[in-house]
Amino acid sequence: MTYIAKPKILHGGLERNALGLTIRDYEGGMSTLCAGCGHDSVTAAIVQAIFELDIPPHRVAKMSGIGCSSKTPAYFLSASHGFNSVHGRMPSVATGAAAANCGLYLLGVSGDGDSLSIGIGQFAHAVRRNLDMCYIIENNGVYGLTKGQFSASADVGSKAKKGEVNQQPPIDAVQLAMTLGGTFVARSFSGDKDQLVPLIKAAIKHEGFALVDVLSPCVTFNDHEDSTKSYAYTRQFFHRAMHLDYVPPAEEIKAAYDEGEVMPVQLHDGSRILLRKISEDYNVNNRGAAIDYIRAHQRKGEIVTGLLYIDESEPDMHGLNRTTLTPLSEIPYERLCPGSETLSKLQKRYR
Amino acid sequence: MTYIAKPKILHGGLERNALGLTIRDYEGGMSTLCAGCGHDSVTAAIVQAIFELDIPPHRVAKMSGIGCSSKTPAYFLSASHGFNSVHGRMPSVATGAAAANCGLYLLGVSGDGDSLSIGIGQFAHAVRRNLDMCYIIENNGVYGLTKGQFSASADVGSKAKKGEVNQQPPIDAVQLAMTLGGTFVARSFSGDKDQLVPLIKAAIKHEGFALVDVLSPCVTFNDHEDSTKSYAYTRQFFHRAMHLDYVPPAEEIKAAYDEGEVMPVQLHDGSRILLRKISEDYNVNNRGAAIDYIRAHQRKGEIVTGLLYIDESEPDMHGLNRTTLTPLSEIPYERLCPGSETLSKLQKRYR
Amino acid sequence: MSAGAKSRVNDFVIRVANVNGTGSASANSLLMKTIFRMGVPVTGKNFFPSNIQGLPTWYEIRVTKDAYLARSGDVDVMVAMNAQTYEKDLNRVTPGGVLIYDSTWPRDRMLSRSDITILGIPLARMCNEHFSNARARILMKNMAYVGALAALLDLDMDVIRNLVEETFAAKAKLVPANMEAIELGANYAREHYDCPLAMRVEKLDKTAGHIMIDGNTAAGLGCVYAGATVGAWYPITPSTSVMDGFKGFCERLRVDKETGERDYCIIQAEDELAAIGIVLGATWNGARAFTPTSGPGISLMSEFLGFGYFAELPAVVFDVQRVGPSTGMPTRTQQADILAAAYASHGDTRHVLLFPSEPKECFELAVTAFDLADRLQTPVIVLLDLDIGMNDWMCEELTWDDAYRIDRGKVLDAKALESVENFYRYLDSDGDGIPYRTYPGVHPKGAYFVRGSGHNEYGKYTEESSEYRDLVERLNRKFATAAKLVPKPVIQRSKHKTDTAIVSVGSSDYAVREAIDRLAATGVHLNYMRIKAFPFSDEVAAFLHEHDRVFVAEQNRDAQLKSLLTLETDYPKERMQSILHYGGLPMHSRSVIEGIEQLAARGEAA
Amino acid sequence: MSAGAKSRVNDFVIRVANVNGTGSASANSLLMKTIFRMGVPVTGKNFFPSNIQGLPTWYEIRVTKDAYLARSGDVDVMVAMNAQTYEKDLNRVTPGGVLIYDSTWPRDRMLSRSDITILGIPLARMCNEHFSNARARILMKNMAYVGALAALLDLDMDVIRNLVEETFAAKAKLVPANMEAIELGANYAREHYDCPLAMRVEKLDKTAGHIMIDGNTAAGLGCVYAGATVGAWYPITPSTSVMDGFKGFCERLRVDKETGERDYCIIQAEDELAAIGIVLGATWNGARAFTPTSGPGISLMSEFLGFGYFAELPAVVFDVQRVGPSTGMPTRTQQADILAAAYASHGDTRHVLLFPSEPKECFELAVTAFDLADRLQTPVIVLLDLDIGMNDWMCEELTWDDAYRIDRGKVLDAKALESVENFYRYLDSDGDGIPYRTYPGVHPKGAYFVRGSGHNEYGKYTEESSEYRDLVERLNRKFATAAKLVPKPVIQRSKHKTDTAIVSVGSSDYAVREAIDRLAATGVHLNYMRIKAFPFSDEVAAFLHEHDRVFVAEQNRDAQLKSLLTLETDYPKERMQSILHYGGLPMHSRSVIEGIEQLAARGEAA
Ligand SMILES: Cc1ncc(C[n+]2csc(CCOP(=O)(O)OP(=O)(O)O)c2C)c(N)n1
Ligand SMILES: Cc1ncc(C[n+]2csc(CCOP(=O)(O)OP(=O)(O)O)c2C)c(N)n1
Ligand code: SF4
Ligand code: SF4
Ligand SMILES: [Mg+2]
Ligand SMILES: [Mg+2]
Repeated sequence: MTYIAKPKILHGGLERNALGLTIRDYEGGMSTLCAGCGHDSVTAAIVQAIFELDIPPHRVAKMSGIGCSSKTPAYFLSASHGFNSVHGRMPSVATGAAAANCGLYLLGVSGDGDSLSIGIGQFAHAVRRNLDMCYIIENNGVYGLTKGQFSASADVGSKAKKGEVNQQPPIDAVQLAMTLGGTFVARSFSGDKDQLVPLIKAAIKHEGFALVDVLSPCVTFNDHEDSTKSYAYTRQFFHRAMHLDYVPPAEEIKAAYDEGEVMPVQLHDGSRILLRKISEDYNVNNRGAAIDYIRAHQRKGEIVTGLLYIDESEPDMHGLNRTTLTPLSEIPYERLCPGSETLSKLQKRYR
Repeated sequence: MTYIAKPKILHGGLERNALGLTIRDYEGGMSTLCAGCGHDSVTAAIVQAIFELDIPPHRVAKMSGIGCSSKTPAYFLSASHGFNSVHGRMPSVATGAAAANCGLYLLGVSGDGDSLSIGIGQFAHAVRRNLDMCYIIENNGVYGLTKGQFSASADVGSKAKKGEVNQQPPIDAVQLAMTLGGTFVARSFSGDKDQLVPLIKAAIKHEGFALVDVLSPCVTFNDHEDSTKSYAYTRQFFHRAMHLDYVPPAEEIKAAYDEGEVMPVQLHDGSRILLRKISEDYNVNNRGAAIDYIRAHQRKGEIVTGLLYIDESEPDMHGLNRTTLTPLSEIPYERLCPGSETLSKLQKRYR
Repeated sequence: MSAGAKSRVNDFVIRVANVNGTGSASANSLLMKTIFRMGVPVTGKNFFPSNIQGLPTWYEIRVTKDAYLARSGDVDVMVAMNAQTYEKDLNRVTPGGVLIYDSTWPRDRMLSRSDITILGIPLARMCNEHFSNARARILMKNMAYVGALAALLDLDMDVIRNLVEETFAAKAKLVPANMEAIELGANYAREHYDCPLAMRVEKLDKTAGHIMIDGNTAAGLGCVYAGATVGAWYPITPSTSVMDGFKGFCERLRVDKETGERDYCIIQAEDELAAIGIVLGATWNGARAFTPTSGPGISLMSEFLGFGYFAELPAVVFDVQRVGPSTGMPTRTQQADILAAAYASHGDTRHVLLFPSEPKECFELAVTAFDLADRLQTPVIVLLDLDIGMNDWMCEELTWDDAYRIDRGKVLDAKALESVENFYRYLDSDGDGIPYRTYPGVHPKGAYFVRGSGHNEYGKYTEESSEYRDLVERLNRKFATAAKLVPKPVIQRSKHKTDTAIVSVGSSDYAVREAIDRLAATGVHLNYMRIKAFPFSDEVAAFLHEHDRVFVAEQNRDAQLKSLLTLETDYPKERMQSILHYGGLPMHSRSVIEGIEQLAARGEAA
Repeated sequence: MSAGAKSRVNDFVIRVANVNGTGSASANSLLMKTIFRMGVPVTGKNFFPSNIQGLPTWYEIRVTKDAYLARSGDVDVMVAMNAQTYEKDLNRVTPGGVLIYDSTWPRDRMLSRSDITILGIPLARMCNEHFSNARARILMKNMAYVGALAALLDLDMDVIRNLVEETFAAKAKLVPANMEAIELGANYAREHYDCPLAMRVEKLDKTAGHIMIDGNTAAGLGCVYAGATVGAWYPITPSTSVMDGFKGFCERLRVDKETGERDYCIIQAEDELAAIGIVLGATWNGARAFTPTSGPGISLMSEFLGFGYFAELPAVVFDVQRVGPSTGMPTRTQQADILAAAYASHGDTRHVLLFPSEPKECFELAVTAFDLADRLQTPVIVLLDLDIGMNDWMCEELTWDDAYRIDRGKVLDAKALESVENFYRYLDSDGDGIPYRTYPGVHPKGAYFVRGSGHNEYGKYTEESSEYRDLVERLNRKFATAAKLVPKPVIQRSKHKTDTAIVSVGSSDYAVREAIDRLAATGVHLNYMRIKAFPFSDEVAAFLHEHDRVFVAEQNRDAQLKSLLTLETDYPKERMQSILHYGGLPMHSRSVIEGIEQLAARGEAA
């Protein structure tokens, strides 16, 4: 649970947010995923997070590629625009969407296959551009939709349902993003809603590329024994580097903390992330240290979760390109077309 | 210069290697690159290295993509097979070549555009498969062949010939390869032949994916002031983490070293790399430490060169796939075709 | 029973409506295999959704004494197991047909029909009463309807038992439960309805020497027999089982018992661009290599396919076609990649295509594909579709001639190179447009440089117009040679003289053949040609020219085969007319018959 | 001088042979621009290698009083600056022509010709004596040959001086040196040879109201005027200068003077797949976006192009064609991506194409492309080629009608959405096959889901055959609408009645027009149609049907335009014959004339 005051219950049942909307208004179509699929929990967390952020659904653009994970945008925020692109190429579409309209919240949902195999190039370059979006990888170590082949995030020694053992080293989206200069890098677990919801909120509010790598077990093809991406295994080995809460702008921090126990991180819009019980040897603003910390726990077989690295100082893609603050899609044509006189002046050098 | 005994001069001019071949036998067609292009120095180093390794030219397969750098295989080893593939896709072609014949030496030459933009996905997965090849990136921070656009390795603040300043963080092939589990990661400078030649030798002998990221200035589009990939800048800021020599199998180490001054690394075929004057705070077998070391110097604006990380213990692609030691391309058809009897047996379950 | 009804013995269609992920697959194949083992020709089509669990799925089994293996268009016996689609399924039954439903729950009175027989069987209730374990209850419901059908259709219980025992050979303890479930259904049916129905199965001997197999598995097996050693792929429905097949057979046949070493290398690539790159690298280096994919993969491979054409590297690509454009309907069938495959890539590029029509041909043409790719030194694309690739087809047993030797084409080995003065990679010394190649590392004289940029016949880089023209004109000569080497079309002539013909390709074959027979019965006689390959051998144009009018039946919107015939033969396009079926379910004979009747009618009118 | 010689005034071809990277470009454009400013129509073609420095390069300037802007096929004045290619260049001169060489070094006596005039000028020596700086010596050699030609061809020295001053406006101190070099060459020529030659330039007034510009720059400018705000690209020759142009104009016209904020966003993508993805994301989100590329890029974009077609998203792609297949010859020209572009991607996919024939049309059709993409909600591919894109063409000045308003197509804004009951993305309410769209974030009612998988007219996911058929049949209706909206072909009728016509496209236009005139002089009369767009408007087939015989002239091996006409019109293919020019250098009128004469001859024979 979070430390911020929950919206009060209005008379007549369902909780309403600042926009007077209920959580129903943030839900989507009926999921066609397998019963128990981790992705459905992530869907629930997304619904919760955006409802609590008081964002009008139609101001959110849902982006995805292809895969079971990439289907989920159909299962949340039916009132939002959705873009189910081709396999592994969502980051480029999101890049274009961001370029055209800097005013929308971009929420990307992808899979480990979609982002780390066919899509790794676009993923890497979206990170590099510091594209302003929340990018969630629903990571299950397999290609669910094509029936369970190993993905690039499968761990060495992990066993497939049919018995095959993976030998290739995994690609860790978190360490990859760190190396590529990612400005917001987080990991979580579909079964840890307390952590996931505030993380997604912070990721959405972060101005730049916010990666949330969510371990999200595939009950049908990768939830058996000897799988390192099963519910059981993940529950046993995931290690919260911290507890965290998201505190919206205006809101003052209610609870009292002892010095040092809490580390607040300020986001662009004034909202804050409160990191609590953070292991003292951890520094969320130090890339190198973060990488070390993750690797150290990795050697112990532990999966560190939480907000692992954040840097609010780097400019996002628009900052890098110095584009105007008006969404390009809203600039009137008159302002864009130089007109006949200029045209004839322009041609002097060609005469 | 290296510490190993040079092949003796034969009467009648040119030095000959163990195969009785002269360096001429390892040269290629006339370069059509710009006079002074760093790539031509790398070409020279490759010729030197393979000549000294006594490898029969036709046992080497030269692989490349598209770019000025990717043209260079035409300028060395004319007696070798060459494969100039499409832009950014050489790693996959090399993967197939390796699968078909584990007996050849694969030597890949690519550019920063070829490997870090369009080709980053294939590059990443070749590293992950620990494909047994020597992979050289001729890194100049620009797209030379298309006339000087920034590449993904361009540093923040580096200025283009036309004056534009790069704002996007660079992708460092070395750190990327480290993060992806690369087993041989090195960086060098086209102007440092003493270091480059033994590095290439070691890379060729390493059983697995050996990355050599070579800073190789583009005199035409990126050698001006305010470029961080110019000869001047690189000369000023490159920092040798060590001196190194390559010692072929059989050969015993001539020179005497003081304890600690030298660190020998043994390769699969018994040959050794001798790391000398290595800064004591550096451990070439520790991934995390290596990354730290590189980042630390990076913050000081220094470019660390040398063999930065090596791990001879990981199996290469064939090891991972347990393919037979006979090159697949040489297995007689009779051994591959199960024949009619088996076919009829096989069909039992379909009756 | 009316005579009409009688005539339905061994000639009707069963459709089972279910929910995917409930294990109905094994029940349905048990049903089909039983009929097959009773010697009655049968075919099964699976209509499944593009997800893993919980959505409607249908399985259609046609019992066809005349071995018409396409769909008929009818549904004579509907097993409505999915409440969600009940209404739709009810309406789908052909008048005179039968609908079987799970009467555990009362069905909506509104939903009824007077022109069909509706039989209720309390499958869920019986299983819930009989079995304790929850999962078992779900699975056994499927076995129970198999039992009910066994009784209603008069299936041979011994055959069923044997099959169940084979299926669970590994876990024998499951046999009793499954048989009990079957008995439950059978007994209930016998007790409450007079069995068998008019539509029933009678033993025949028409399936001897045949097997039931899917085309992807057969293609994978073909790759093994062709001596392919490198397989690269990126998973995509409906092509995935080609590699699964290859892998499975290799694990059985290509692994050294002692060392566990493998005489093959399968690489799951990071995407399709890499998969085809791996194949080209492997063939260049002397191995036989292939990649299975589907529509989107072909689009992604097109740059590399153009490279293969221009640099002249062998490659075998299996395109198991699904419904396009774009992601389209991944679990539905179509023949809409024909043009994309024939001309894949920018510039003046063209590729050799093969079109198997059923699993046996998938096996055979797989082998042919590797021979042609090596002989012609160019990519060969084998176009299957989801229907051939993923459905179980009855076909003749696969056979192999041990005398057969593969054709690696014009390759100079070390000995040959020793004896030649110089080796020039792209020299057309034989006039057939096919130059000689070498494998890397074999001999110093064999070295050459592969590139996708301009090169002359000596393999050197060039930007000379004349040398470029020589090169691309030779590639045309090579393509002319290809037309001589590829499999000829399959031609069937009507006993009656006719100036009208029909042409089809791939999985449209059986529907067309059945239509031809049925039309013949009505006095409409058609000659028939099934295209097996592109470029077209002379026989193709020759056949067309024998006719004043040609119908082209295919499964796409844009008449892609007709387009290819228009562009690549000199037969007047005005004389060709299309019969197009492109909804995503396999073409059935009725759509062909109706198509021809309509066109014929218009034809007369005109 | 002979009468024949006289007639060469303002009508001849100069070719300068040089080494790239030696700064000859500016000298050659100075030469061309001078002639242009003297009022004489002129055209320049650059034949450069695919490297950066040190390889042979040629620049061809045609002086053409009749404004025949294609190549003629002749070389009347050769300036042989490259010893490496001297022999080839010598042989290339048309009998009666002139060759100028650098006599600093004695030329090989063996290499001579009696049928041409050979003039030596010690360019290097003069420059070495006159200039100290090494780089200057190289550059000034080029200016020196400009001077020599100025004297020999009687060019206006004042015009030259003005141009030099304009060129070095920024670094004025370079002017004297350049003028000195020019004088050096001019004086030497005047002193040693009687100037001017028979082939010379005489002032005319035929270039007023015209400019000299390359098609890529014009296209880039068109994007600015079309209101494009997002440009994504991956560099590739010969398309790079489209984005360079757009960028340059935006920096001048779209940057806020105070804040430095930009009304545009140019993204250098990591590859072409990303570039087209960015464009689709941007247009979906309400911006006008485009990407320039070339052959290999089209191959890589094909998966996404199919997505754009099926999900119905606007996109503008400029394909500046180069020689294929594969990497081919990146610095040579061809029209060989026509089929690849028209049917890019797997499945039943087709795209709208536009074919500008010269820079002015590049500017105009760029704007048209954005309007069509928005109106039709589909990708529009504008096919230029290296010749149009990278060479300087003389064309009419670009004009702009300030009354013009762009067409964003059927977009429901917040107000419209407010008033509708429900919004359904793919409903064909107008019967033209074009549904209504919305921009994300504009209004809650506007939300919908874009996908490349099966969807119904309400925008919901479907695997229903009937809904799928409805969708792809509507897409066909939309394409029929497109045929009505795209630019009509340009038709030119002969004054004489004729049953024979010629058809061409893009940069083949001028060569064909010149051929038509010259053939008319010999009594062969042809009507002419230049295709400007695909799908074909009714006028295309109508024109074809007016003729018994149609020649199709294009620059590729496989007759791709003819193929498209064969597939997409009902004109009998038997009546079309190809004239193909595909060596990589721009088509010249002679190849068309010879082609027609040969076919005609055969025609009579037949
Ligand atoms: C170009 C292309 N190649 C292959 C596919 C087939 N495909 C669909 S989803 C998928 C992998 C999905 O894996 P992941 O992204 O991890 O999603 P998950 O299903 O595991 O959630 C593949 C290979 C495709 N749709 N398009
Ligand atoms: C598919 C494709 N896109 C674009 C190009 C154009 N192109 C050729 S080389 C190159 C970049 C080369 O840069 P790099 O790899 O750094 O090599 P360098 O020339 O700098 O050595 C590009 C974009 C191409 N040949 N193919
Ligand atoms: S297959 Fe796996 S990933 Fe896909 S829906 Fe089922 S459980 Fe989830
Ligand atoms: S352009 Fe740059 S990279 Fe290319 S050859 Fe010249 S100097 Fe080398
Ligand atoms: Mg996954
Ligand atoms: Mg570079």
